[in-house]
Amino acid sequence: MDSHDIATLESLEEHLFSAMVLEHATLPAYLTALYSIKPGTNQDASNILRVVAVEEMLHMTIAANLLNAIGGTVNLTQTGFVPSYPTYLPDSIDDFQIHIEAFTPSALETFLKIERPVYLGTVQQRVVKRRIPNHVWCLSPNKDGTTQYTTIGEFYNAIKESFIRLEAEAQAKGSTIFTGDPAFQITSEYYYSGGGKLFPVTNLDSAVQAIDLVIEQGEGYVDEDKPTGVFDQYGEIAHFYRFEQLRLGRYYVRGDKPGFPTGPAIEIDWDAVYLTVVDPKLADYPEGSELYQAALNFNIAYAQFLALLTEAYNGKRELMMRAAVPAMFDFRNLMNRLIRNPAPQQHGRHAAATFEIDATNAILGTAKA
Amino acid sequence: MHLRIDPTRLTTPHEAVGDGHYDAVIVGSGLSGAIIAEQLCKEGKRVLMLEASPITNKSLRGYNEYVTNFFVSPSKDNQSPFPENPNAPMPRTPTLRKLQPGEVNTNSYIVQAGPYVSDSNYTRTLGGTTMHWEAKTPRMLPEDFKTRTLYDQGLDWPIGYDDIEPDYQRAEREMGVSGDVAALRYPGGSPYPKNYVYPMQGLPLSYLDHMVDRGIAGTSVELDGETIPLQVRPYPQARNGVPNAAYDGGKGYTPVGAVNTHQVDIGERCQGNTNCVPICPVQAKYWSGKTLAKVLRMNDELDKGEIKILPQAVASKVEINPENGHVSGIQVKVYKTPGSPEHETITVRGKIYVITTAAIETARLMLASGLPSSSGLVGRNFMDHAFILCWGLMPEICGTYRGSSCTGGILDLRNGPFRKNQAAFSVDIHNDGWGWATGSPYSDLTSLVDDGNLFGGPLRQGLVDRLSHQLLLAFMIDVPPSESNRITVDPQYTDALGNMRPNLSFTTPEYSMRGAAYARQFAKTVFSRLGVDDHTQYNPENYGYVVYEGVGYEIRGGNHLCGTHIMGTSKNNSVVDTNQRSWDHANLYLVGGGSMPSIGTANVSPTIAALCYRSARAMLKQLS
Amino acid sequence: MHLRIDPTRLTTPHEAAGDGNYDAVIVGSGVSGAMIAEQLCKEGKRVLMLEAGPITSKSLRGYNDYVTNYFVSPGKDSQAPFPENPNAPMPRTPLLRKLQPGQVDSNTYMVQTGPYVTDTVYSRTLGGTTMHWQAKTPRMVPEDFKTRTLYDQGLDWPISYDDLEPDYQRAEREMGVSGDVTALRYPGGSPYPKDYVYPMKGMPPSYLDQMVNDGIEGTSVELDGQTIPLQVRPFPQARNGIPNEAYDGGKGYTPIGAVNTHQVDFGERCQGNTNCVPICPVQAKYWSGKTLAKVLRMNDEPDKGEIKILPQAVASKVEINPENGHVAGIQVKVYKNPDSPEHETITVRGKIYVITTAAIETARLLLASGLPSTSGLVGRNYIDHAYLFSWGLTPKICGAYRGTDCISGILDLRNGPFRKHQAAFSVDINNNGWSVATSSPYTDVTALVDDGNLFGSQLRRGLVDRVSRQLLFAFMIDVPANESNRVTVDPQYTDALGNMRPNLSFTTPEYSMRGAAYARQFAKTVFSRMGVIDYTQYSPSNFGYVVYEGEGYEIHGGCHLGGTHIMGTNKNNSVVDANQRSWDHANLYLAGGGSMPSIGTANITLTIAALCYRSTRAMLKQLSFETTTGATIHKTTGYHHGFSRHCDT
Amino acid sequence: MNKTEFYAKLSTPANDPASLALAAIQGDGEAGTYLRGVYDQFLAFSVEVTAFSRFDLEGTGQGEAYFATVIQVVGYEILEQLLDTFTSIINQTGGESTLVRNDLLRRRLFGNERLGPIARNIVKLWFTGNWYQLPRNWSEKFGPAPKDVTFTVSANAYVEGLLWTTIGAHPAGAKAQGYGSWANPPRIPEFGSDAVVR
Repeated sequence: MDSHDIATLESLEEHLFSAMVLEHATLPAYLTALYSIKPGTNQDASNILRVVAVEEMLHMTIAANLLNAIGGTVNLTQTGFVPSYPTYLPDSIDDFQIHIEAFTPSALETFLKIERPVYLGTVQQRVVKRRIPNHVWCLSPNKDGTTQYTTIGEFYNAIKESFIRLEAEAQAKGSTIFTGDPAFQITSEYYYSGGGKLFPVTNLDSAVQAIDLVIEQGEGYVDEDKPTGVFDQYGEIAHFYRFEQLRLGRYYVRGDKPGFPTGPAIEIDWDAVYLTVVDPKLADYPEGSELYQAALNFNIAYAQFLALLTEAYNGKRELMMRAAVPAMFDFRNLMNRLIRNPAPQQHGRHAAATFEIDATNAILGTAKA
Repeated sequence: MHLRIDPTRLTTPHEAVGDGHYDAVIVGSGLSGAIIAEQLCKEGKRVLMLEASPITNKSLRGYNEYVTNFFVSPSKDNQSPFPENPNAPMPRTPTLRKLQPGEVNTNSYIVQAGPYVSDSNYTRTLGGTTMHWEAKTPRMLPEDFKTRTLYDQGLDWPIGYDDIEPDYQRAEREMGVSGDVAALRYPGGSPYPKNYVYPMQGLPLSYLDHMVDRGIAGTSVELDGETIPLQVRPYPQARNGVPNAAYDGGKGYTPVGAVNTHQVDIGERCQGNTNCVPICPVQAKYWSGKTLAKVLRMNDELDKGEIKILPQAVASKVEINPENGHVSGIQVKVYKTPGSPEHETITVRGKIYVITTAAIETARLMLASGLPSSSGLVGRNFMDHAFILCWGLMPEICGTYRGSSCTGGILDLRNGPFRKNQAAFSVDIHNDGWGWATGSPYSDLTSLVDDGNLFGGPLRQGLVDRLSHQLLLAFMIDVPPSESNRITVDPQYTDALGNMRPNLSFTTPEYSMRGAAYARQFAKTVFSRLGVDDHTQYNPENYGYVVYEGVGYEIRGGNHLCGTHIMGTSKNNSVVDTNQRSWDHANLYLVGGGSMPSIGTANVSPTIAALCYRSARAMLKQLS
Repeated sequence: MHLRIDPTRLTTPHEAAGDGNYDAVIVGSGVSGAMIAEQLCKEGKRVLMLEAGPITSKSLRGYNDYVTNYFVSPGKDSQAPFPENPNAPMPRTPLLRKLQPGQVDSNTYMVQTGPYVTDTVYSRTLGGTTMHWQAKTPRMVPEDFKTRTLYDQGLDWPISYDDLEPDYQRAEREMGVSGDVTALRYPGGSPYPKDYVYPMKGMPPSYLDQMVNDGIEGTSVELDGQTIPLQVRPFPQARNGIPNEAYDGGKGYTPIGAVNTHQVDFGERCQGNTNCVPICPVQAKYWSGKTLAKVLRMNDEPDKGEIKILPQAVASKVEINPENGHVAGIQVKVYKNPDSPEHETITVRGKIYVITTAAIETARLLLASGLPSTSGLVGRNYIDHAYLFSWGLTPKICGAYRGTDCISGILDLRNGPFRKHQAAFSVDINNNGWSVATSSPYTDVTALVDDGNLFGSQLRRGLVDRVSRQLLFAFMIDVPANESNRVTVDPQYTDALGNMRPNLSFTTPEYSMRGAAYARQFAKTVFSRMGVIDYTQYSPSNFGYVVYEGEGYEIHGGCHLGGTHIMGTNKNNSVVDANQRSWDHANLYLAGGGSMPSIGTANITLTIAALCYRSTRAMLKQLSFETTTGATIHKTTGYHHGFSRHCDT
Repeated sequence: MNKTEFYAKLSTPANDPASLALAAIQGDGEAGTYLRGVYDQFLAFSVEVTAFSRFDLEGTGQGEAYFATVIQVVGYEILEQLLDTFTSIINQTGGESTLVRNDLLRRRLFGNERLGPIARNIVKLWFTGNWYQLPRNWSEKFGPAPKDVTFTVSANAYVEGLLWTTIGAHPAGAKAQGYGSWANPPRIPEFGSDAVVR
């Protein structure tokens, strides 16, 4: 067992929570890019961004299912759950930052990096040592954060292996790590879409299946014996290839080889985008302005949404449909409104949601005090 | 879901004529055409499908263009998503006007000979009228199949409800119906087999439905000495919801989302766009493209059949072999572009012929081919539901303009002994306000601004007061068949390709008007229980204005076109047999609402779909 | 005021037919009949007055019966106070219905041959239409007398405003007009003599009037390049108010209250019953009974004349002496009671004959007598104001249903160069809500209860919201004379006594419709300045529905009947001369609105009254000429000079 | 581009009015400053007559399109007259209550025969995304505007109609609120307290 293996149930729980942080961390970036596209334009890009964002939400929910399955506690309201942007994600080749920014060629490149499949790199080791500023959240196998996972795939592989090992150990003792309340499992009927991708995690098989789904949807099919396909075994196309279609200007169809799509053409109108302030902060907006208030209101609503999700993941799963889903639709409207408003003194750039959840909670806390 | 109509699946006039190996020629790509094609291809048959419109809009982008067309059309009528096509025109409501006695309106595609003007329409485009159907899928009641025997009204079917029940189940699977069987205990008992559940759980009732239910649950009406308790119940709908784990003996169900040329994940669950009619923007609603997508996929499977689709192909004449009365071919006019009448005329052939172009077009084609049938009933017994609308303002904010167009209704008067005397009805509670009746919410906005002289805060308050309280009840009233309600053709009225246009003569029968008059009273009763401020007003200038017993009503069509080639027990009392096969022409099937001898109080599509399965079995038997 | 019609003043058919000493036979007891009788009796003349209705309601109690009739009538139309009388029927609004092209509606008393159906009515009862008149008494503006010359529209009068002005003053005194001359600076300058004041001070504008004025004062409209500033001004009204001490050179004025068989102190000032039409419950409003009361008092004075009134007497035929064309007598059908057509036919005679039965009945009688006049214009040029309503809810409670029906209006468009192109109008601000348009407030109550499903406090709130905020503009639109708008008779349509009923063919002229279309726009403009929610809706099934340039309007009649025997300069262009004397029949006067060749934008009663003074001067001159020359116009048995007094004290 | 050029370009069918307006109000120099000022006035007027904040209005992304639409249909001069009238009313009623301001707006703007229909059409634009054909008597009096027919400014203008926001609903076919959201009571946004109960 390597030093960076996940040896304890407690450590696995921490990793699964990190998985939720990770999956969620991409959302502000994807959603901002999505809503920066001027309505009625760039329909292909919009559809792709929307699908990916929805699946990131799905992945976060799968991570919650995994965490709940082993009796862990999901809490999205804890400090640091929403990172401060820009934030870092690991990549096999080099570090990169995720920004909250409009849909631009550089944003697209970032998205490709986020979803880049393992095999494309030259990964030999699971963890690396990088220089990452202290305040920045990162995927780390240990609490001190001295080392980090090389890729997201490696991170999930570590989790998968840990599940297998810890369950084997438990079975050997005549018990199981799957001690969580099955009533906490979020299944398709509670979720946004009826696609049948959410299933309860109640044992090792379903846990492994769930982790594979996350990996495949993100990076593509990773069976080492086969070259990675554009489509998975269900005919689904992985996030990386979805984004690559935008870069290559053409859709993949079944049978296409990576890098050589043959489907219908895609055109992108980079001008039909509201250019937003990059990594906006409340401080960028004039205090007391309608804009400031709206951005703050968004953050408050988002903080409340995370609290609601926390409840939904902790047994009140009917809240998913009744409250969390409508809230998601609301964010679309709120973000759109922010993005269409020019930000004063920001060189003609438009506003965007800041996602400063911790700061907002601090402001609210002060206000209460 | 992947829908790929790649060039190899589209055929050309030349190829279509040269290919003598089609098992079936299907005219139309709507609900019936798609389901029958799917059933035939599944069994290895080769199908040629004729579609009158161009097939350019086969991707999601194309579908979205329909949505955009709708958004930018100030009139926002049912057909506004679909471009004008003089070569395959369709009825459009804005061209209607009231007729004076004896007057004929030839400005609309359907020549309206009156006395009543129908605003019913159907869509001639890939997907047919499933493009704008509302997707409510109640079944007909067992009693609806024998109204003559039971109530001395209308015509009996040659088959019973039990004969068609298993096919209802097949149709409900194919269309992906969300519904709650337990909530649908119809008057006369549940028509569902024990333990049956719909593929998906019922769509939640709207806030408005709940408010109406609070007002009427526990109350009843007296009709013909019978006490009828009232309740708001959810409609089954062919719209994606939450899959029911208990479906199919516990196997569950996977919803089919939007179809597209490439992968897109959308439409697997209704989002509440409140726009089922005329077009669901996310394809959560079933349309026949979803079934066609399955057919097209079969082309890649070895043991399955094949489909070829010929677009811009308008069937002009059914040709008959005089020796045996069989259909020898279908003459088709294939036009180059919708903007020009230029076309070539070809004849396509197959072993059997299936015409699925909806009651009006099917009758039109048969009559234009000189085939009124032995009984002379082609075109006769035209039926459509008579709708009357009643509307008002709820005493509290009820959140109108949210949710699918209609989620719940009052189904308690769909059946009962009163049907001896007056037509039954089903009541829809509309989530989209008074739109259908008054052009709300635009008409309200303009009147608040232009007539109300409101602006700023009072305008916003006025909008809330006026719109968020809106309730509209739509009564779908049974219309029995009457031979004089009919479709004819007349060589003086033709379209751009020279095809004769359908002419319609129609009167709402007295039996249905009695139901309509009672419906108005019923609405008043319900309104008084709810404290609704009744704003119903029928305008004598409206094309649907009818005076009955001294009181005026506006009757609107339901787009539930039926009865122009009814099924029956012999060639003398009907046009087709119980398998929708023509009595006169053994290799011809006329499939669709036209075969139905009654329509009861159910939206007709699920029944049409169920009949397709029955007919497809007969076709396969005939072909083998 | 004492009104005593004791039995000695009522005469019988026998007596009336036998008495050959009448100076004048006056047909009708309305405003013209009463004023002419008063002027003649004052000069010692003997008058026989024929009244088609029964005279039972001559006391205050009788008057109050009318009020009760109105209160218990659910329809509450203008004629509701007055009982049905098949022997002397009158038009009633609830019977009207829309005509299809070519259709004739003969169910109503007035046979309507269309295309337009009018809801104009007049009353056949003691007091005539003054029983239900609104009593607004604006004068016609000087330009109204010469619209042909000035605007190339309609017909000029043979007399001018200045000719009529002194008689306007007489009429205003007789009717007891409250008004504020300074507020009435009509477009085109004040038509009043310097220092003239009305007998009583102007009625205070209603709260609603003030609210409208707050919305429009200081704003203007542009019309034909002219900028017309707007303002709400009070109408002069024949309704008792506060006497003006400056009146009559400082002599002041004493109002005349309710008339009665015995003394009652009542009606000397308007109380705001808001029921001027159809009946003022306290008689603060002028009605011709007040003048008749004066006439009856004269019977007691030695140097005054005498009046006899024959009730239930329906004039059926004007008989002509073929030799000289003079009227030889009037055939009268006198019925026993209103429920039975049983009657006797008599002929009454006098030196002169005065027919004052309003434009429609007067024309009907002449035509039924076979007297279309040399010009053929009897019955033609029928004129009535076209009324268009626009109504809505004010943003704040405006206190509708208080005050007289109408106190003020917008008078700024009564005249101007635009009259070359479109009809002028006067705008009434109605204090009685939407009642004239929608039958509010009853329709509101029933709608709120039956359709609105309201009760209890929500109903009360609903009523406040719906009723207390009602504003209605009634546009009184000028209608020029047009020969094809006419009254005719047809033997197939008769009443219970066998008299031919009037038939009416009428279309609102294009010129007036253009005014109506502008009026609708004008209302919208004013509404938008006030923030009024416009509820105006014209129903295609309404009898007055007219489509003009693609837009529908409901045109209502004004009960301002003019033009069926217009005055003019000669027998070829008119029926009567400037004194309302028939060109063809030298001893026949046709007095009333029918003589008016135009009606402008003024309620016509005041002008009718003014003309009476002019005509009576001519009558007196004619009678004195005959007396001094000894010439007799006709011979009848029992004729003798002078008269015997019938005093009972 | 100055306002004459702007108006001229708007008359060319191939040009997208919204982008033109955006370019115009972002333009350099005096012309740009001037047009920005007019656009600011336009938004200030719109805030007053819709009771939506400037943030809400800009949040629809339709401001430039509506600005261009008004100019395209009725021309520059009339919009400037309208906005100048509005500004003078605001200056005149500084510190006064809304009721006083509304009275003046009614008398001088909404009740102005020339400007009233335009003012109402701007309200309707924001609420529905539709330009409604002006009343016939307006065109007869002030000359017909060639583009004055009823039309939807764009598909997105339809989607962004504030009508729907006002009542806590969404435009049919867009901005869905999610599966089952219709079962909840509507959330009707609050707005300024100057609304009178009708």
